[in-house]
Amino acid sequence: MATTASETAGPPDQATLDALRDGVAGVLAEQSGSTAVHAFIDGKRPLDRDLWSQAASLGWLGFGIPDEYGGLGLGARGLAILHAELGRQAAPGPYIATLSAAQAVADAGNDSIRQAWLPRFASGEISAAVPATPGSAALAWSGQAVSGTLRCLGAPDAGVLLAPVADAWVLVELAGADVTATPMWDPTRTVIDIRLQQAKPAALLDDGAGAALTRAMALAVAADSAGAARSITERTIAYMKTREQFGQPIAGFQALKHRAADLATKLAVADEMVAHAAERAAADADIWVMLAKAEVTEAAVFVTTDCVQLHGGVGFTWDFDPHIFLKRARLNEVLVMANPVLRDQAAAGLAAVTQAGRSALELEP
Amino acid sequence: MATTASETAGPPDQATLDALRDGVAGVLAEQSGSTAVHAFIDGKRPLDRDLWSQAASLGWLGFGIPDEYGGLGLGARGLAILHAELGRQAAPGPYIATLSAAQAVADAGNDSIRQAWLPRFASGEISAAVPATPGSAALAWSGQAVSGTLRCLGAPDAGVLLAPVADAWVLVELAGADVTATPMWDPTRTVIDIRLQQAKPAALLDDGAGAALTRAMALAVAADSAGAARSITERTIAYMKTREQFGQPIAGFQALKHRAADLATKLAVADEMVAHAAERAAADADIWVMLAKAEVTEAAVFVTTDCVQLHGGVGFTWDFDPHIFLKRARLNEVLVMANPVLRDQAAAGLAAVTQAGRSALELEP
Amino acid sequence: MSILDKQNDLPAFRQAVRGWLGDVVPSGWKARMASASNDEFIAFQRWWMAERSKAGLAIPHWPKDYGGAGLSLRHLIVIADEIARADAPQARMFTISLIHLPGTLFPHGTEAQKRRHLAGVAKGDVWCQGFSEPNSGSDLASLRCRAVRDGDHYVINGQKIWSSYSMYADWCILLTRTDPDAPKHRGISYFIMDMRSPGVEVRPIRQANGRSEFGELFLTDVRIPAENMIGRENDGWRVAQATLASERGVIAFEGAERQRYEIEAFYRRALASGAPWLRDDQLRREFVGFLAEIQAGRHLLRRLLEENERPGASASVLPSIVKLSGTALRQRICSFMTRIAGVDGQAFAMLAEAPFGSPMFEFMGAFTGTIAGGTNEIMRNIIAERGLGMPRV
Amino acid sequence: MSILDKQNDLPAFRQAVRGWLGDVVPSGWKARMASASNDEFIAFQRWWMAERSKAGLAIPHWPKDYGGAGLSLRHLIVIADEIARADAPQARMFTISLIHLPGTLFPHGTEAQKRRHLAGVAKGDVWCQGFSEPNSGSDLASLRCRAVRDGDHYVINGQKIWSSYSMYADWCILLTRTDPDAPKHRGISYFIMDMRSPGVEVRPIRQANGRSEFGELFLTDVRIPAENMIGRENDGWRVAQATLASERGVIAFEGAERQRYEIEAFYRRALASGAPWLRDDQLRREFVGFLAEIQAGRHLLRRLLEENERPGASASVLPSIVKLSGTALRQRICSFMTRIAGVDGQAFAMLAEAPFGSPMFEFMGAFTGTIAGGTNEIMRNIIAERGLGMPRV
Repeated sequence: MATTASETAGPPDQATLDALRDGVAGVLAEQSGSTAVHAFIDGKRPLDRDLWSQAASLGWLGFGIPDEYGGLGLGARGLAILHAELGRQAAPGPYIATLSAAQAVADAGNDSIRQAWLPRFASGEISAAVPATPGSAALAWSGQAVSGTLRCLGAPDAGVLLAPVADAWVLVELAGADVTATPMWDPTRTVIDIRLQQAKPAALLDDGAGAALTRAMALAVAADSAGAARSITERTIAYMKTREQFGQPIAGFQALKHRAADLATKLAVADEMVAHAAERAAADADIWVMLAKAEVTEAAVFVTTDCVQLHGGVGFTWDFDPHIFLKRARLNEVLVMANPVLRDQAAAGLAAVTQAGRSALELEP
Repeated sequence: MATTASETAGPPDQATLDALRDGVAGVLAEQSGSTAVHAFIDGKRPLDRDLWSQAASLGWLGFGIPDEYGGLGLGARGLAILHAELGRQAAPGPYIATLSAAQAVADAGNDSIRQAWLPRFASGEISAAVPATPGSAALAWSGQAVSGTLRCLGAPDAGVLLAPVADAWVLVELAGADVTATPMWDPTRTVIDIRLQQAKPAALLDDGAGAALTRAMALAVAADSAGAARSITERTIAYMKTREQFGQPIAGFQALKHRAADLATKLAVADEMVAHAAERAAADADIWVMLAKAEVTEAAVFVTTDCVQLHGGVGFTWDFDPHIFLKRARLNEVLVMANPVLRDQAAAGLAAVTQAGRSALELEP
Repeated sequence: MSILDKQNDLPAFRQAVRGWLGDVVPSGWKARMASASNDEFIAFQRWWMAERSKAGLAIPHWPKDYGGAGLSLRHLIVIADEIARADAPQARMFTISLIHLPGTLFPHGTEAQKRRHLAGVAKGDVWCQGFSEPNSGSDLASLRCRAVRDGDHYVINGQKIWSSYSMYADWCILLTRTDPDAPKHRGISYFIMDMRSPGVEVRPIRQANGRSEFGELFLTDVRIPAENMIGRENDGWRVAQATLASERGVIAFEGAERQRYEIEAFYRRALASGAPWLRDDQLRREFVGFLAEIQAGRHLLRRLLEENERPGASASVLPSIVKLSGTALRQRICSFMTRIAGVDGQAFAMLAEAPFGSPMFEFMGAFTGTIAGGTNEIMRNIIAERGLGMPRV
Repeated sequence: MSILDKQNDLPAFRQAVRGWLGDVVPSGWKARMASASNDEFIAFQRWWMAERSKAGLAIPHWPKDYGGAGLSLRHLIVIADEIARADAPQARMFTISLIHLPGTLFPHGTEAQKRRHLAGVAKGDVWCQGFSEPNSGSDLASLRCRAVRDGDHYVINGQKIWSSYSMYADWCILLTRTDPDAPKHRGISYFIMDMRSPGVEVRPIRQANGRSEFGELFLTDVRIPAENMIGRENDGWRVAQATLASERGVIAFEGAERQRYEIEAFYRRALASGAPWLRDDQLRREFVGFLAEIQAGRHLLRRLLEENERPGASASVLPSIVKLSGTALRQRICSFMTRIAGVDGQAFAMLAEAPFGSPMFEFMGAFTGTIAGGTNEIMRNIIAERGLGMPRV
């Protein structure tokens, strides 16, 4: 596989990444805490827009974009950290779509396309829409213009769509386009149906854009799920320490302790899957990113489901947090590609690497 | 599907079956308790032969054989009870092979074949060998004689083999045949390799024998697994009530109580799967028998595995009971047909029934 | 000739029920209810109860002395089966009225209480249950809602939660603490409370699936006549056991039968449309495994209903086993349906007419099964301690 | 030029280790060991330890003062990786000698104890651990094996169990009770016991997989010189914490690396032979899922080994998380292998040369992972209480 733009910046060191994580976490904890998210969900606060401005001004939207195009060049590892923290606070906004579209442009665009688009993504000037499942349907392509309807991940006011046509990918500006928002169970992300009629693409990218988009989305979704699952587990355990029944905090009941320990163990494994996938994001024919998306999103559904249960009665009420994370985990689970299909593709990749006489499992250089 | 011999006797009523279960359970508890089975495994007691004589004299070997051929005509429900009790005491002996072969002969043999063979099975005069996985390989058939090698469930001194040839099934007497016993992890059943060279079959049965054998074995294995799993769960809970750590019986630890409750719930469901399969054994294109075998044997592996764990250190020692039941459950799991394939066949059966405009799910008449 | 007249001929009885359902159940009621206002929901529930009443099928299992038809278990199975098969409405709003109230009053009510309140049920009285409190969920006996005697009344102050359809209820069966100094099980008294009494305030609780099936009760100086006490003062815990035991599989039975038809219809559609998951080894096997569990669960429920007719049934933990296995299975089925529905299945939708047409709604709703009516964690305690004799330490 | 001379050039060091292993590891050793007698097993283990010693790789992680080479974590990772890659023997019989003994003596031993006993390890002394008792497994601190002072000796009476390779051991690190009246953690003392002392009897315990890796110790009036006490009298519990903490992922690391090569070799064979399970959606997906977990586990183990080098590491519950996830994964992998091996996989066989050639042996053996060295139930307690701060009530 060719070296891609997101690799060229050179890997950031762990200390840099840890500091960035702390920074992102601190801002999100302050801005997108439980109260703020509930207010957003209940239509009482434009948290999505507030966060977006802040993300732009703090450079988050350029995490994965090379320096020369206005980004920080942190690569997949940096993006994984950002998405995990966004998931952790169930932050509303079109981050997965926009940051992943930027990765696809960075990886598969020629220099003039990068010049034209990456600074706009990095600055937050526009957000992107991308197909919710990039492999499933393509727009019709006349050679001049595209037509068709796509169900996309992205904000209703997305500025640009990255979408597949027959053998290539296009960027289409969305000003004035026919966009319908579909209300989703997950109140923190938006899915939109975009209907195009003879729309002229602003840019044409080769098919590598599809692979890059899928890879970036898969990693983003996996990281988001890991963060979301960890967050609601921590909140659930905190709740269990205060909730008393039978004269003691329910956190003291051994059956619940063992379940919490199993959740913590699952989270530790999920985090490593994301870390491993981020390290290998451009190698090994995407095997590990695809597996991470499949495994971690399913783990997150399991964990968030159990967190509802561990809350008892209040767990399934609107006013408590668990349902927000469960719904986020369930949307994540079906984004990008169905998990069984991802596992099949990972298996095919593994077979190819193995038949080529290589090992996909090396960790040390 | 045609009415089969095992149905004609009319269904035994629940009270009869309950009394039979109590009778079988009483004899086996006395004869095949933990000490006796350990002595058998360690080569210190011919428990298999002792039990076989007793089973013959008590009529157990005729449970599924119609009255007119020396049996009790209890049908699939009676056989399910017997096999569950044999599993419960991890009783050694070729019961699944012999009783299932008898069912196949009863269902698919003509009257003279039934006359010739069923009384011999019912009396315990001979035991049978059957392919461990009936669908996997056939003997070569010259039109006169059969040749080939088959891995079979049955005793090393089995008197007769029921085996597939191209489009039919044969009964071959085994006196003097080349039989090699394979030592198995499960010490309570024997698997033998039978090598035949130009052996003359004693009888020829149509292909229905294969379906009948598979159905009978699947039900027998499911019932055996349900009984085995229930038994070791009861023994494990009894052990947990006596084993003390941290100043209390470990049965009092809530995390272990919840696991035991989950096991009990799984067992209750497994028992109903067996009961449902036994009721429907000759109907619904075997859907339910196949599913019961797949689901119950996997449940039994889960349960027996957890029973080893719940015992702690002594759980994986030779001198305690759990490994005996775990090994029995693991052999059961792979007998008859791989569980994924059974589910596929059940799915095919379900599709056929449904496409024919019928429902496979009716319980009430 | 009414349906009940055919009770001696079970197949004819079944045909009569089926015929009646064919006539009376309006097509498209589900889609209508999915977007119904509260008023429409109530009106529809009342209409359905009235229809059942007209056909003699509102309280057919009650003794004849109290307006029932004294039907046998086998008849009830037929009715539930046919209602499920017809995908007829559930009498959700009347669950307490039809099951828990009689289950309490028959063994513990005075003759006057029975005459007065049971008669109201057939006429459409809606009852709710005031048991749980915000701080007394699994540990019900720790409840603190106070009742203080004042002349020939008791004065109630406190809070109740998880009270199904209490927003629409006429009456409430209420647990209160009358002796705060006694051991927790010994100071509880059991009342019938008129929901129109001054001081009763009900707030609906919004669930994660968007519905509000439960209410929270705020009780401030509510006066209940002393004659409305069921059983003796401070003996309410014992009376409550009858309430809690009264259900024993009846609702689960109808639910399991509904699920059977629902999943079968889903499967027929999938076959007819050549759904992709049918060609996927893993998903297809997962699905047929559910069918085996569904059948086992239906068997188990029949065993439970039969057991209920035998003496000593109340000691069995089979209801807990049924609840634990059935609600977990429901959750797994809904989760499977949600997975295979992909992104489209994540679009917000309430109840849909097609079976599992809004799997996420069903999945989110499945938590009422695993949590309400005694969490599955409490079920595990019961199974281990009462069923398996594992010690409480 | 020896291997250790290349320690400043990691790739060269790796090549040297790889070259040495290529020269020294006899082909077919696994098959030979599968049917080896006890004497052959012991001889082979001693030979392997001697070879490692010759190459300077017996105790390379120990400080130079005590005969080690003071190698860094990164070197140890390389050694373990290369040993796993070469499918070289494990130094099973020397686990206590190489890890637990130094882990105890470095912080708590006297200089004389260190000089005397650490020197023996490089020469091939086999150590075992006398901690658990039949009635003190998970609740180790309840141990009852008595040590009573008699002049300049202590006299030991009692029983120990689950003592790996104690049948072949020269020495034992032993926990005893010296003050039966003190609270249970306060009356324990820690000894070095010569296994050749009169009154020491060892009986092997037969496991369900046919092997006997553990022994039971019967101690009758065994006399231990007082100078063999590690730490102070009645302070043995604190010393034992060092023993228990000394492992912290070292053995699991090599095991995980071995498993990686084993499963990769299994997969290459399956691909080459066109194994049917590769064409089965469900089974193929299950397998690739294991690979993701294997990689995550290897990541986690590296994180643990790095953490060990940092101050305060002993407070982390990462070892428990590693054990819980790793042993459960091993069990699931072995169970998968057992399932797909069908009836043939149920034929009795011990260790086979082909990877997962006797999956049932591996499956039965996997319980030593989930049970020995602290059951996974104890790991859950630790994670919940120490890691998540959930209260002990």
